[in-house]
Amino acid sequence: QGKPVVNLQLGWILGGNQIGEVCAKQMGFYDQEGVDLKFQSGGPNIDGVAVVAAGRFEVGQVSSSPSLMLAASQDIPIQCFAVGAQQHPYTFFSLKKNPVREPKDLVGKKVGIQATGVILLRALLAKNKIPEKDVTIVTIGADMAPLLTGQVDVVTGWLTNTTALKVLGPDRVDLRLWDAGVHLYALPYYATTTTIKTKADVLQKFLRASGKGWAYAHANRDEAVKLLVKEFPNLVAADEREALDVMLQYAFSAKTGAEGWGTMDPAVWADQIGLYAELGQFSKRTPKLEEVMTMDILKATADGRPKIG
Amino acid sequence: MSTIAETADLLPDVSAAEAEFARRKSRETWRRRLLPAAGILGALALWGAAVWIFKVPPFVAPSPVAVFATLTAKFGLLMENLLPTAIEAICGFLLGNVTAIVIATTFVHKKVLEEAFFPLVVIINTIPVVAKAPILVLLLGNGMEPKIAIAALICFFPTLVNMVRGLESVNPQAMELMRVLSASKTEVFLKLRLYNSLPYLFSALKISASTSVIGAIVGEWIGSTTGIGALIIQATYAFDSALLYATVIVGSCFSMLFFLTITLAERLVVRWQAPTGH
Amino acid sequence: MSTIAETADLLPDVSAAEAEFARRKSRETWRRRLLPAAGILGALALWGAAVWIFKVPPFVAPSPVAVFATLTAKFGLLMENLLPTAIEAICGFLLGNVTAIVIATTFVHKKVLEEAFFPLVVIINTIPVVAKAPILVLLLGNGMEPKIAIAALICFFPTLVNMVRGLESVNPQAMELMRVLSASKTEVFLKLRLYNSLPYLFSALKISASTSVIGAIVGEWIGSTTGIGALIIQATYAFDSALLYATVIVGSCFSMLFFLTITLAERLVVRWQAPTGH
Amino acid sequence: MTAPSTATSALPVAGFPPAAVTAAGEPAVSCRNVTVRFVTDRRTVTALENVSFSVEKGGFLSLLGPSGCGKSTLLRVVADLVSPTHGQVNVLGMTPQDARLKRSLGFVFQDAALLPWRTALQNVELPLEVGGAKKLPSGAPTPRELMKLVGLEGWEGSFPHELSGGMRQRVSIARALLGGPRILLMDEPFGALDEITRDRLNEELRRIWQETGTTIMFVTHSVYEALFLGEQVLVLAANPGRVTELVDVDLPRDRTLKIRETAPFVSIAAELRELLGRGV
Amino acid sequence: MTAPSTATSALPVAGFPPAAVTAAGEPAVSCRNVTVRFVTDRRTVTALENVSFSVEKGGFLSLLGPSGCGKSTLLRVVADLVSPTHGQVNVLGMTPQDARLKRSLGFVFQDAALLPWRTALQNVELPLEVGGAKKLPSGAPTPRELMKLVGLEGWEGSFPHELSGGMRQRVSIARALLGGPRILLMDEPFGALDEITRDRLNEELRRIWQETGTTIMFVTHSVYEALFLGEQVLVLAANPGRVTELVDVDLPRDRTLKIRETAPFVSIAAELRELLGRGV
Ligand SMILES: Nc1ncnc2c1ncn2[C@@H]1O[C@H](COP(=O)(O)OP(=O)(O)OP(=O)(O)O)[C@@H](O)[C@H]1O
Ligand SMILES: Nc1ncnc2c1ncn2[C@@H]1O[C@H](COP(=O)(O)OP(=O)(O)OP(=O)(O)O)[C@@H](O)[C@H]1O
Ligand SMILES: Cc1ncc(C[n+]2csc(CCO)c2C)c(N)n1
Ligand SMILES: [Mg+2]
Ligand SMILES: [Mg+2]
Repeated sequence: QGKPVVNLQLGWILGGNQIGEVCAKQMGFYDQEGVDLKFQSGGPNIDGVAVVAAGRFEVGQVSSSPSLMLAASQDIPIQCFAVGAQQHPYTFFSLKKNPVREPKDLVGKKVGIQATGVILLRALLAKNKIPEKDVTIVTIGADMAPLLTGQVDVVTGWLTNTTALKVLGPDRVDLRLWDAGVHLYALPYYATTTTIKTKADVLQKFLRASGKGWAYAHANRDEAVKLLVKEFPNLVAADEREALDVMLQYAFSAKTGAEGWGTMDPAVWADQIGLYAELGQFSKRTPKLEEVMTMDILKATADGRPKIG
Repeated sequence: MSTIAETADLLPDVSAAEAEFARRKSRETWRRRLLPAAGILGALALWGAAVWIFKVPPFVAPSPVAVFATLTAKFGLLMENLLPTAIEAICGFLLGNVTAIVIATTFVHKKVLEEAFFPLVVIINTIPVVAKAPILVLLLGNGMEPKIAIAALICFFPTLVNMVRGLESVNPQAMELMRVLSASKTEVFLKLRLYNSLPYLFSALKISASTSVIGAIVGEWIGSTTGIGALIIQATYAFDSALLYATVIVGSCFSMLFFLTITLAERLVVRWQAPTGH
Repeated sequence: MSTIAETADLLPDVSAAEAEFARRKSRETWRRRLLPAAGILGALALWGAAVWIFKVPPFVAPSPVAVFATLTAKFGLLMENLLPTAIEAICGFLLGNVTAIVIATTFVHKKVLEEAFFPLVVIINTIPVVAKAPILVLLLGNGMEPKIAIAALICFFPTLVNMVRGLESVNPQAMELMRVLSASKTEVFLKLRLYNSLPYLFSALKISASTSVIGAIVGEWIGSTTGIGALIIQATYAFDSALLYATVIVGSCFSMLFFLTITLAERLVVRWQAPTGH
Repeated sequence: MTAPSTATSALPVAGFPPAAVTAAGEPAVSCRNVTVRFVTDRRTVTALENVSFSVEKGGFLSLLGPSGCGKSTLLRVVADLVSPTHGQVNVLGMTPQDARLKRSLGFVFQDAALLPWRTALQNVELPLEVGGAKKLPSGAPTPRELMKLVGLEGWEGSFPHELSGGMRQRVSIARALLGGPRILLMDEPFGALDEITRDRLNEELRRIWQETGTTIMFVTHSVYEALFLGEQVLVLAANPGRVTELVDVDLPRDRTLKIRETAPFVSIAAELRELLGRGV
Repeated sequence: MTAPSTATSALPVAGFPPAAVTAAGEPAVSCRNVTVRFVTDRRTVTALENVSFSVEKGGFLSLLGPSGCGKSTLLRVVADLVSPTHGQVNVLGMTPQDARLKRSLGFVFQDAALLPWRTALQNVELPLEVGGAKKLPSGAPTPRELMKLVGLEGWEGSFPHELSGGMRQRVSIARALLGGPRILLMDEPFGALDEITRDRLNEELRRIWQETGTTIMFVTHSVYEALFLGEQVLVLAANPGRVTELVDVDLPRDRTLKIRETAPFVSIAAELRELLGRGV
């Protein structure tokens, strides 16, 4: 066929977070743009950054934006060129009987959090001027049971992960990281600087088609879930349908209404970099903004991306 | 003593002894079939009782009833996901064990290599999958290959250790016999060492049968959308404990079948040993 | 033949033979010390060469030089993190192996139990850590205990399989001797089976020495702030490949030391075997 | 010292049980119609067919017969190592199992059956560490004395693989003698020994038997040995293993090796040869 | 059939190499000042000290000596299984190693050394599967014929653990005879056999030796056997293992078992006994 293949290396297994791409693929949007998309799954034991950076696959997506800042700080030549979620859905969950509704409620609480999430909590505390010693941090695995069994008062997770949240029941209290003043992106797309320079057209085609896919999912939610489950039969349609509504609230915002799906704000990035630098997260050096992200692809596709918000 | 009378006397007796032997054998076969089932049922009962008595909430451990319901409801899905994992486990099992046997053979024939490289093998064996993952994906891509490689790596070490021991611990008498017959190293290997190593090898294979499945599952965590491993991640992060348990049980049952196959193979291959113990 | 002349003739000769024996022994000891070092240096050189020739970028695999720099620069940090992992690995090793030995003993003495429960053990062995984690954390909390439990679980199976075989495969002659002496089961166990199982046991312990460290590392992934496992997650998350490799190397070297300790222990315990092979 | 010369001192024998006080003629071992069949997947071997005999308390029965006629099997039946397919076995008025559990038996196996991880001396000491009786009767020969008896003084610390075939066999004899078993089952114990050691041990065994009243069943291929030692000789034939004849040895109780050249000895020997030749 | 009677037919012997055509008296095996010491962590044993002797091609040397005097060790030196600490060994004009590599040797070990995973017949066939010569010389006795020779017809399919001690030993004899080795080293091969089987195999061995010109070194504890079979008898003494005397056996070349009752036989036997007694 001769169509360039775009391998999308995920940071996690394929799921509802990629519903737009799945729709685009199934609806033939990539074909129309003249590219061929292949999903490359990630998982707990691999985030895919090294694989993309080494040039094996063209495009990558990780769960959260800090990964890309940290990668850039280690001289890994990748840049973010779009984001899938305008706000990070990372959330601190507690129960009504011992609620954490705003940052100051964290004082005196036991927070169960993954080793890699600890920095997010520390960022939150720093932003809200709460001394770290006032909060007990318990590193736990990917598991919410400790909250229910009373081992901790707070656990963390993604608000989009509606299936998991059902376990917590109706008494759940949410405190979003974003609302607590820590502004991170979720599901950022990245590629190597070389790819961004030399294969900008392919990335543009990818981004335009993906945007169409997300617009399709926004407009045809039941259809979209059907397509998702067809692509990936392990998923449960009902759960995904529920999750989709939440996910779309993150994929589209006022900003996407103006600038189109996938857009991002350099200021938010600069803010993130500053916050991480402050917290001493860059062991090697603080990356420059232009090393972490580029608006080039977004600008070039400004007209081709759906403006929903 | 007249031989004719004796023979007449003797014949039914021999067949009686043989009948008794056959009866004992079939009784044993049945025992070997029923007891494991009993053990598993007992464990299930224990699990159910524990969940019921201690009112264990489903997010800690679901009840066997819920798991069974999921097992039947999603049977097709589970089997679809078992297939790739089973292929990876079996290929990894074969690859890992064959490599281990080859390297053990080399080590036994060139002691210097063993002394130089065994510690290195130990080091390599302890490298966690996360550290190897990028290299594996870069070299082998994102298909079944890296999963097979991980399953093979995890099988490799126990077989190597056991096999080196099995090949080395030959009876000195038999070794002298081979020497007198001026047997080549290959012949000593094929006619003596290999047979001698069989008990060790089968122990290792039994271990591998179980660990290769784990290897395939862990391998799927470096990137896979299908397979028991992928389903486990999905169920874990969706906190679908019934599905998680059902998936784990499917994987475990497969590895048990694998184990039983090895046990059976051993019984077919090793036919010469005098029964021991009373 | 006069005995006096002969004795005079003979004495230097015996001491010469003994001196030769001592010389050979010390040469062997040195070989055993130097060869592994040579093997490891060779592997390091190979790694360095591969990185240099193929211009492997550091995020795929750092050069040994960079890793060595990190190793020395962060030596204190690495050692601090090794300590909890080492404790978990060793405790897990002890717990897992002792349990395996005890269960193997039970199985050997009560065949029915073996037949009923071995498949169950296989099933349990294949349950991935993620599925066991909630229960372990609930039962054992968030300290070292669940990590030790995971390390123990991972050691358990190979030792069980090998140990059952070692305890069962006693020489039928020796078994008859014990029977004639009306030895109790305990005595048969202590005086015969245990010794007979030593080669199998030490094989299993060698495997365990390596896997218990993996177990501790994997255990730390269910939630820990210190330890090799925690450091690995941290280094992976921060894309600090030099630190990741340095951490992995520290863990691997520890497991190699552990392995060598077992090898040494074996050499001290098993002194009676006729040297085999030529 | 290796073999025969030095260790000639008579041993204390106090440890052995006193000579049978029960009515002479009461059987220590008796078998009635014992049949043993080994069934495997491929074939059925009748190792013993309808074998009956008895040995009185304090008796000495030699077993003679062609290779494969079931001599070892017969000793194993008595020692409760093989259960007969048919027939009754009685040992010291008990079942073989009870007799075994009461540690009434000493067994010298056809191959030495030494534990490779124990030194020669530790192998001899094994019976003191297992089973019921963990202490030697006072005055009984100690392991070291028995090592000396079998001509292995100085080899106590050697491991089995460092010993010659005959030395291993002697270790196993010393082990069987330890503690003075009431019944001694010996399966070609002197087969790998040179004539001089063998003659000396023949005399020692005869002396021990006389002084202690131990009942002995002794498998040998040597007609001379069978005759010199035994009060009775059970001649077996092969295929299937069966009794040809039980021959009473009408020789004086006090025997020296010289007896082998006397006329009655030679004539019984010839008779035994005849029986052995016929039995096939 | 188990033991002696049936398999009396003489064997074809074409497979054995022709009787030595070289000048009679040329040595097939010669040892000069051979000393063997076993050093362990605990002690040093001198198994052989300054042993010199030679066996001419087509010769038959019996070895006699007390248990532990180094007979097995001497055979192992000749077979290149043990390297002497001192001294020269020459086998068929070569080093023992070359002789071994040329498959000139047959060895009957003191313990049968059968492979437990092979049936009796497969054990006998082993030499055909390993080493250089993988085909029997035409007309040479086949494994089955050798099984018959040692009286084990019908037991071909049995595994070693299903055989009696003597049967196992006979399997190992059959194995050593396969292919007609130029030098046959036999370490107490008939030790566990009954007299009748033993006598028959003695005669068979003597016949094979005469017809084929094989050189034989034969360890035994029986003075009779040593004398009936050997053209020479090497008497060894123990501690350290050393040569007491090399006795030439002045008996006719054609011998039947009857010869054991002749005067010259009895007188040499007495001489040997004397030497054995003195050597200690
Ligand atoms: N591997 C070994 N290590 C140490 N000592 C040994 C070894 N092999 C043999 N010996 C010693 O060498 C001596 C001679 O042994 P060898 O087996 O040759 O005796 P032998 O004449 O065959 O005796 P037997 O008639 O009892 O078989 C013995 O004292 C024995 O202890
Ligand atoms: N475990 C077994 N399985 C099958 N057959 C056996 C077993 N043990 C012994 N036999 C058979 O039983 C018969 C008698 O064996 P046994 O060992 O009692 O003979 P034996 O008289 O001691 O012979 P030898 O003098 O050669 O030692 C033999 O034919 C042997 O093949
Ligand atoms: C879509 C998605 N991606 C990653 C994770 C795993 N995870 C949970 S918390 C966390 C660290 C915080 O960013 C990570 C990586 C998930 N559960 N869902
Ligand atoms: Mg026998
Ligand atoms: Mg010997």
